[in-house]
Parts: sequence; structure tokens; C-alpha cells
Amino acid sequence: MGLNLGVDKEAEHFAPVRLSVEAVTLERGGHVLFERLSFSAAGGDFVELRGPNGAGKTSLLRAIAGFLKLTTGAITFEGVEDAQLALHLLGHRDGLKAALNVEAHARYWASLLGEGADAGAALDRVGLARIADLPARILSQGQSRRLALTRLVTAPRPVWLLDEPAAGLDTQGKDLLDALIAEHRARGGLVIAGLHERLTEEATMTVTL
Amino acid sequence: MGLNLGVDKEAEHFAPVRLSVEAVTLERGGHVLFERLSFSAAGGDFVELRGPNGAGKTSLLRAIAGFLKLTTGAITFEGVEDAQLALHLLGHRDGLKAALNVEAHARYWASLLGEGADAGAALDRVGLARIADLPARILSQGQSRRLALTRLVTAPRPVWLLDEPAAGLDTQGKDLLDALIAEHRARGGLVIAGLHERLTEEATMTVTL
Amino acid sequence: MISSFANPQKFMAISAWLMPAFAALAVVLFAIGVSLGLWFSPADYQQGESVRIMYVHVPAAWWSMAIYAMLALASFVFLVWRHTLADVAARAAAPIGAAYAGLCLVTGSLWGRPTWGTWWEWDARLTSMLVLFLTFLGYIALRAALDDEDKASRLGAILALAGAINLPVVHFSVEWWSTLHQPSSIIREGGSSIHPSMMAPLFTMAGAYAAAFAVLLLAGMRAEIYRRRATAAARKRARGT
Amino acid sequence: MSPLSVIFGRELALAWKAGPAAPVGFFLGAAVLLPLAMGTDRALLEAAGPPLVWVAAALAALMTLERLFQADLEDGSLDQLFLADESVELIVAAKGAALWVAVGLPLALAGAPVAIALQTPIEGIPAVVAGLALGMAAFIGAGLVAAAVTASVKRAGVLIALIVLPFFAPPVVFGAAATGHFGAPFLLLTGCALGAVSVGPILAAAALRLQAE
Amino acid sequence: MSPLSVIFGRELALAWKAGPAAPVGFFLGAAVLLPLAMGTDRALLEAAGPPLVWVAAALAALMTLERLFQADLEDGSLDQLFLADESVELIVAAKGAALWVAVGLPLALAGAPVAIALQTPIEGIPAVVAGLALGMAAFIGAGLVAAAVTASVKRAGVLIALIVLPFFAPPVVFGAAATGHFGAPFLLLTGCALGAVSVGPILAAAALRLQAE
Ligand code: HEM
Ligand SMILES: Nc1ncnc2c1ncn2[C@@H]1O[C@H](COP(=O)(O)OP(=O)(O)OP(=O)(O)O)[C@@H](O)[C@H]1O
Ligand SMILES: Nc1ncnc2c1ncn2[C@@H]1O[C@H](COP(=O)(O)OP(=O)(O)OP(=O)(O)O)[C@@H](O)[C@H]1O
Ligand SMILES: [Mg+2]
Ligand SMILES: [Mg+2]
Repeated sequence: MGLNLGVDKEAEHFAPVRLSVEAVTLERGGHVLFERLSFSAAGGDFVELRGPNGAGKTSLLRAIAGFLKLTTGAITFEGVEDAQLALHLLGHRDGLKAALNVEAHARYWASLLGEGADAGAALDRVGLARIADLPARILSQGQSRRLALTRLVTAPRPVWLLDEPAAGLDTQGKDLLDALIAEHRARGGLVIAGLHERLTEEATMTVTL
Repeated sequence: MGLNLGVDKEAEHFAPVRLSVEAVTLERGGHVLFERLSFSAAGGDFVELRGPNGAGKTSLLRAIAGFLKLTTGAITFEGVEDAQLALHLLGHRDGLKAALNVEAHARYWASLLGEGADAGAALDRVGLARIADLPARILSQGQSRRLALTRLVTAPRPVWLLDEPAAGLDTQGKDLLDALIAEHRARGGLVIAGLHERLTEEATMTVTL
Repeated sequence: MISSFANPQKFMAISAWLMPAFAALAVVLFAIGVSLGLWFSPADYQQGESVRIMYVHVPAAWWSMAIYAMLALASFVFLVWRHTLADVAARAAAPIGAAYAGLCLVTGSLWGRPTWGTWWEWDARLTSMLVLFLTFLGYIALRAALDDEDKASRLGAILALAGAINLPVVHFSVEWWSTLHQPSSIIREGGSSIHPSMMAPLFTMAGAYAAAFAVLLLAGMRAEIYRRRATAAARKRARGT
Repeated sequence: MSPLSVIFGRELALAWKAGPAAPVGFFLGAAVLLPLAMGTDRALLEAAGPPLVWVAAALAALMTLERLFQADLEDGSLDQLFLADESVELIVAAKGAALWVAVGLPLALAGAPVAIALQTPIEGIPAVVAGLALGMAAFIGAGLVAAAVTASVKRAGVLIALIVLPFFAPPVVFGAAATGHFGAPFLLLTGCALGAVSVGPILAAAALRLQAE
Repeated sequence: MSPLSVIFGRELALAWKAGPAAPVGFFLGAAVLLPLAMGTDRALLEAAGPPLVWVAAALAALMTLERLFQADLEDGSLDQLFLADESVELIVAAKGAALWVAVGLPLALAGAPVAIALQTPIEGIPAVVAGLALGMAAFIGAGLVAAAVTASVKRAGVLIALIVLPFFAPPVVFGAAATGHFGAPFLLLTGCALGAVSVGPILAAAALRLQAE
């Protein structure tokens, strides 16, 4: 994957951002996932969340994104006024509309989440340019995942919350992911990822649930 | 994962089965995925399908399962009269009903696909016994995947078609998968899996698309 | 009062002796009301004995409306102050409200047979009562369909509020509608002219219905609280934590 | 247990979880809209009531159908049905039967109060209920096909409605005509029901096989 | 482009892909079916026609609601709406507006031929169309709330119907009364529409926030 495409050109540095998770306890359906979890990370860091199935990685990421209420504790961002406008959430589900084609998705996200690299360049970057006009319905698993990745490329946001981002990606796709994360960190971005396998990119911190 | 649970007890050997894929060409939406693909495998084999995203692994598996019509070529099974009653297909989607609980799924599959180990033992085997009464809606990604795996345990069928079976599984889950595959081969079962990462279990043959 | 109710333990304690008290009250009032209604009040000059249905029918009508008001209020309290008890109350009140509305509908149409010669007339009051009944059903059905307790509570509350906005509009529109096309030849409901001797039994029965509601509500709330404690415990055990 | 009974039970459970009282309530609600829209003129109600009751019933059937196969297709459970040791036709029929029990029957019973409210004489009620029960069978039979062919179309609700309308016309016409008495129209209605129930699953199964691709 | 206009456009595209002519077709179909079932007594038709048109419109609106938010929740695109630089209320309103344009307007226009077929005098047509357009706005406004609270319920079709029907009553009353002339009922109908359109999105947004958990 050549890294000389689209993105880097306007890759100006993010304003310093800092996330602190303080004594967070999370319950779901009356069952405690984890108690008094604390850690903090800043722009440039790559935090990996590890833990068995059902440990609470997805839940924690959704809590950081502000979708899940904390049972106790606090999650705070410094350096951004509205957290939900400063973060990307790449969940288990890709958020695609079967009826719309690949390019439509890229353009939609660009305008919804913030104009960055233009849709075309982004698709080029994730290697979907060739199939820009295929409807999402017929995309293969990995192609869908790559399409979801375009969100990260089109809209520059300092905080990335990635939930098993490599799931369904082929080796080349995993390399792309590594490259994107590396670039993002180089720009002062913060990456928090729930992972089961290892990425080549080294994590600065591992939080085990 | 103790392998001394439920399953093995009735692990009698499968009648010898043989799959041959002859000069198969597959098109989707007018675009050729692969041409004149040929290979054959027998009970005890573990065939891994490799290839980049969009290469056609899922399509091939669905073709073998009889869901996709071949453009040219033939796929034939020897040693089974009705192929669709002799195979398991574990696709990208787990086939769960959000409203029904874990145990209901296991019992449903047991009666739908053929009575094998009883539901309880199967859930125990995949490590979901503790949450047998949770609705599928709230299962985590990996828990859902493990639930899908119970199909392999409850209904003994000689041919397993697995599409990225390890996706979303934690390390312990991957070990379980390896164990299941090993057992299945030991019983004279045939495993064909589309894979992006490596399993510990060594493949007897690699088909690259 | 509300604030002391707000905590379940206190509630359980208080309701434990409130319930029998209301139960006793209900029994007494029903006894008085029924006997007054059946023997110590005149038959209607034009409706005859059937007028006695009124004592079952009218209080049911009044209280079903009152219960929805309470349901909406409880939902509001729950949404704003997160008092779990308010939610428990709302949940318990709904079926009772539906039952009262249903009772009004049934007795009403039973009444309609002798007085109007039909089981049902599309009269404004009847129609808006029917809509009220449906609103209760919708609320109950929604909560039943959501297996996530927490979501069920809050989404139910939102729906209840929407209904509270809607019902007055319905009432008005239906009144307007019925004046638009006056129902054909029927005896109008004797609403305006209730003979004083009918007042005593009517209001006693109204009191009885109120007491009965209180008992059923408290019982429902207590059952709900026990159920929640049980499921919480069960979950913990299942998860082996 | 046999696959069919298991599928039947499962569909019943799923329909039940989606709000048990709902079909009845919807039916009552739809019946209220009509007088609200056209006033309480006896003659009018008596004439327009039965047809509307029937259209309402048809819609109730429709709304339960939309997701019937689409959900199975999306969550991947459709594949498993093809791997079961049971003919797809029978499986589809089992799903339809479950739908009839979960929605059709309660709705037919709800027809009694509605008919009363629309001034149907009491002695006519049994015929109304029986008619609706038959009608729902006809609707579901035809609806299965529509649901199957549209299974891969998102937001297909209205599309399905459009597709099935022609098929719903005969039962609606005969059903409305049959309201209140067991006569010739009632026999015709029975005919529709039998036809739909016997042909529907076969066509639906054929359509589903294509959807599985 | 602003997020809102993009969301609006996208919803329009999705509704369009799901079968553009469908709602109109359904509406026409129902409008045909009802008289068909009523028998062809001219006087009856004239009297019963307009109300039936309104009931058909209400039911057509109903059919489009079920998947409105449920699909977004299932495919994960709901999350992205919360990460957009736009208030959820407005986003919901935009979706509602798109639905109105995609379904409400065509349906209102389809009202013209139907009204003519049902013997409405030509000069009354504009009022019919305008009335239906307003009515659809009212239906959709209320429908948003029902769709939002049921977003996580599978097979919610009938449940939604039960929930919204009480909200449909006032518009149906005024709408049917307004048929053919701009009078007091027309004003009241406008009132209903405004109320629903202003309150609906707020409650719906509140419900959606919970669904995102
Ligand atoms: C299904 C049939 C009926 C329903 C749903 C119904 C509903 C109601 C409702 C909602 C009220 C309370 C009105 C208010 O307090 O604002 C009421 C009161 C009353 N109804 Fe009915 N009704 C029905 C049939 C009848 C019949 C057949 C009669 C007798 C001719 C009747 C006589 C009365 C009287 C006397 C009152 C109390 C007077 C008043 O509160 O204004 N109702 N009914
Ligand atoms: N809505 C819910 N209500 C109750 N419990 C829930 C809900 N959602 C998830 N859970 C439970 O919370 C636990 C954690 O789920 P979560 O998805 O966060 O795990 P995870 O670490 O992401 O697992 P995986 O690695 O499989 O993705 C699971 O046991 C799940 O059953
Ligand atoms: N219904 C369809 N119509 C047309 N083309 C399709 C259809 N389904 C899939 N395709 C195309 O076929 C190609 C192969 O898809 P398939 O899912 O088999 O790939 P895959 O090898 O499984 O990829 P992945 O590793 O990402 O899962 C993809 O390019 C996809 O766009
Ligand atoms: Mg997860
Ligand atoms: Mg694949």
C-alpha cells in the first residue's frame, strides 16, 4: 500500500488531546463487567484492550464514545470540547447500507463526520477505488471492513476507537490498518483498540479486562 | 478446554467421504472470480482456502454447500447421498435470533440439523453453559461466534465448511476451534475453511484463489 | 411522602401495612356501594333497572382516565429524577388502567343494549374511551416486547408521555367529530341529569374503585420489586460472580 | 422433536416476543379509524365496515410478513433451513402456520367485538370469526410468496403490500361479502384459503432458494 | 454540504431504492380494493370514499415506519448519526422530512385521481391533495416516535401499528372532514400536523439515544 496517496498531503498535526479513564465500573444487565478501571492516554498513544470474549472491550469502547452510561467513575477528554465530534468509532458492525454503493458511503461519511481527504482519494487509499460503484450489499466481508475504514481516512478526528479493526481483513488489509494507525499517531492522534490478534504496530499500553 | 466433555463419547467414525471440485469457474455479477479451479479432498483432510479480500472464498464455500450455481465445472461428493444433509456451513453471519436465548439456539439446531451431543453438553463444550439463558441480542461478538460453533458440536456431519471461523474468537476460543477441527478429522471428517490468519492445526492442503 | 416512597426498602415497609388498610376500605366501600346501588336507589324512569350498571360503569370510566394521568406523571418523574419506584408504579398501573377501561367498555355496551338497542354506538365518550384503552394496550405491549428491563422502562416512559399529549387532542377531536355528525336516533347518555339518590351509590362505588386501585397498584409494585430482586440475584448466580 | 414442529414452535416464540397483544390491538385500532373518518351513519358503517375490517386484517397479515424471511436472510439463519432434513416447502408452510396461530387466530377472535361495534347482528358473529380465520390463512398463504420474493429488498414493507394486493383482492371481496352468514361467498372464501395455503408455500420455497445465493 | 441535507438526500435515496412507486401503488390499490369490497352502490361510494381514502393513507404511512430506525440500529449506522456535528432532533426531523417527500407527497398527489374516481367534484381536488399532504406530515411526525421506541424490537410491524393508531385518530377525523374544502377542519388538521412535526422528532430523538446503548 503506497502511503503517498491523498491523505498525507493535508496531514496537519492534531491539537494535543488527552483521555483519562478514572475508577470506571461498568455493569450490563445487572452484571459487573469490570470494576474501578483506570488509565490515561494522550495523543500519539496506541492503547490496546485485551481480554477474553465477553470481558467488556466493546462495552468500554462504547462507554468512551459516550453511548453507554458508566455505573461509577468518570471518563474525561482534555483538548476537545465535544468528545463525540472528536472521535471515530469503528464497531463490530460496519454501518453500511446494502442498497447504496461504495462511493455513496464514502461521500456520506465525509460530509457527515467532517470533510477531510475527498471520497475518491480515501477509496483509493483503502483499495476500493476499483469497485466504487458496487452496492454494499454484494461486498465481501473484508471489502465491507475496508469501506468502514474509509471513515478514518475521510474525516480527520483525533481519537480513534477501533473494535477488532482487523477482523475479516486480508494480510494486505492488515498492513493498511497498521499504516493508518502509524500515520494517525504520527499526527498526534490517539488510538484505542480492542484486539484479539497482534498488529505489527506496537502498542504503547495494554489494558487487560 | 477439557476435551473430555459430552461430544467424544459418541464420536463414532464417519463413513468415508470425498469431495471433488473439477474445473470450477465462478462468476458473480458478470465478474469472474476464479477459473477452472480443481482440487479434491477426502475425510480427514483439512483444506484451507486463502486469497485476498474479494477473491471468492465465501463464494466458493457457498457453491460447495450448493447455494451458488457454478458457471462451469462440477462439484461432487462421494460417500454421501444428499450433500446438504452431510455438511455444516459456518458463514460470516452466525444465524442467531436476537430474541431467543443461547440454549434455545442450541436445542433448535440439535433438532433441525440432527441430534448429536445434547444441547447442554454442547454449550458446555463451547464455554457458554454459564450464560445459557441470555438472549442472543446481548451476546458479545465472540460469544455469538462460539454459539454458532455449537452447531458443529450438536449435529455430527462429516463435511465442515468454515468461513473465517476464528473471527472474533479470543485465544481460548481459537484453541477450542483447533480442538474441534482436530477431533473432527480424527473421526474421518473433512474440513474446508476460508482463512486469513493461521490456526495451530496444520492444513493438509492450501487452495489459493 | 413521595421522597420517602422513593427508596424501595421504605416503600416495602410502608406498603406492607398500607395494602391491607386499603383492602379493608375497598371491601367496606364495595359492600355499601353495591347494596346502595342495588336496593337503596330508584330504578331510572326511562332506563329501568339497567341504570344500576351505571354504578359499575361510571367509576370505571372516571378512574381509567385518572390512572392514565397517574401513569404519565410517574413516567415523567422517572425520566427526570430517575426514581425507580416511579417506573415500578407506572408498570404496575398500566394493566389496572387497561382493566378499568375495558370494564367501562364492556359494562357500557351491556348498558347500551337495553338503552340504545345496540351493543355499541359511536358516541364521542365511547370512542375516546376506546382510544384510551388502546393507548394502555400499546404501552403494555411495548414493555412486553422489550426484554431489556432498563430500556423498557425508559422507552415506555417516553411513549406514556407522548400518549399524555395525544389523549386530550383525541378527546377534543372526537367531541368535535361527534357534533359534526350527531349519532342517529338514540337516547343520549343521562350524564347531565343524574338523580341525587343515584349520587350516593355512585360516589361510594367511585371510592371503592379508588381503594381497589390502590390495593392492586401496591400489590403489583411489590411483586415487581420482588421480581427485579430475584432476576438480579439469578443473573449474578448464572454469571458465577 | 421433528424439525417442522421445532420450526413451528420457534416462529411462534418469535412472533410472541414481538408484542403478544399487538395484532388484536392493531385490528381494533384500524376499526376505530373508519367511523372516525366517516361518521356514524348506520347504513354507511354497515356497508363500509366489513370491507375495512378485511383490509385491516390483510394489513395485519402483511406487517407480520415483511420481516418473516428478510430477517432470516440477514442474520444468516436462512442457510440453516436449507441444510435441515426437511423439504423447504414444508418448512415455509410451518412458518406460515405459526404465523396464523400467533396472529391470524387472535385477530379473527378480535373480529367479534369489531363486528359488533360496526353493527353486525350477534347471530352473524360466528361467521365473521370463521371468515376472518379463513381469510388470514389466505392472506398468509399469498403473503408468503410476496415475502419470499422481496426478502432481499430493504424497507420492503410497502412494496410487499403492492405485490400482494392483487392476491388479497379475492379473499377481501368474498370475505366482506360473506360477513355475517355462511353462504356462497363463504365457500368461495374457503376456496381462496385452500388455494393460497396449498400453492403459496411452494412458490415461496422456490423464491427462497434463489435468495440463498 | 451540511450533514442535514446529506442525511435527507440519503434517506430519499434509500426510500427510492425500496420501490419508488410502491406507496402510491399501495394507496391506489387499497383505494380500489375498498370500493370493490363495498359493492358499487354509487351513493354509498360517494359517502364512504373520502374517509376510506384517509384510512388508506394512514395505513400506507404505517407501512413505511417499521424499518426506519431499526435498520440503522442493526447495521450500525445509527452510531454514526450521534457522532455527526448536528443535533439528533434535527437529524430525526431530516429523516422524517425525507420520508414525507418520498412517500407523503406522491401519496397526496395520488389522492387526486382517487378522489375523482370517488366522485369528488373537481374544484374540491386541491383541498384533497393539500389535506393528504398535511395528514401524511402528521402521520409521519407521530410515526417517528413509534418507530424510535420500537427500533430494537424485531418484527415490530404490528406493535408499531398498535402504538401509533391512537395518534392517527385526530388527523383522520379532521382530514376526512376537511375533504374537498379549506374550512375549519382544515385548520385543525394543520394544527395536528404542526404539533406532530414539532413534538415528534424531540421524543423520537430521546428514544433513539436510549437505543444506541
Ligand atoms: C361501550 C359503551 C360505553 C362507554 C365506553 C361509555 C363510556 C363512558 C365514559 C368514558 C364516561 C365518563 C364520562 C365523564 O365522566 O366524562 C361515561 C359516563 C357515563 N355513561 Fe357511559 N359509556 C358507554 C355506554 C353508556 C350507556 C349505554 C349509558 C346509558 C344510557 C351510559 C351512561 C353513562 C352515564 C349516565 C355516565 C355518567 C354521567 C357523566 O359522567 O357524565 N354510558 N361513560
Ligand atoms: N445490552 C446488554 N445487556 C446486558 N448484558 C450485555 C449487553 N450487551 C452486552 N452484554 C454483556 O456484556 C458482556 C461484555 O460484552 P462486550 O461485547 O463488551 O464483550 P467484548 O469484550 O467485546 O467481547 P468480544 O471479545 O466477544 O467482542 C457480555 O457478557 C455480554 O453478554
Ligand atoms: N451477489 C453478488 N453479486 C455480484 N457480486 C458479488 C455478489 N456477492 C459477492 N460478490 C463479489 O464477489 C467477490 C467475492 O466475494 P466473496 O465474499 O466470495 O470474497 P471472499 O474471498 O469471501 O472475501 P473476504 O475475504 O473479504 O471474505 C467480491 O468482489 C464481491 O464483491
Ligand atoms: Mg466486542
Ligand atoms: Mg468471505
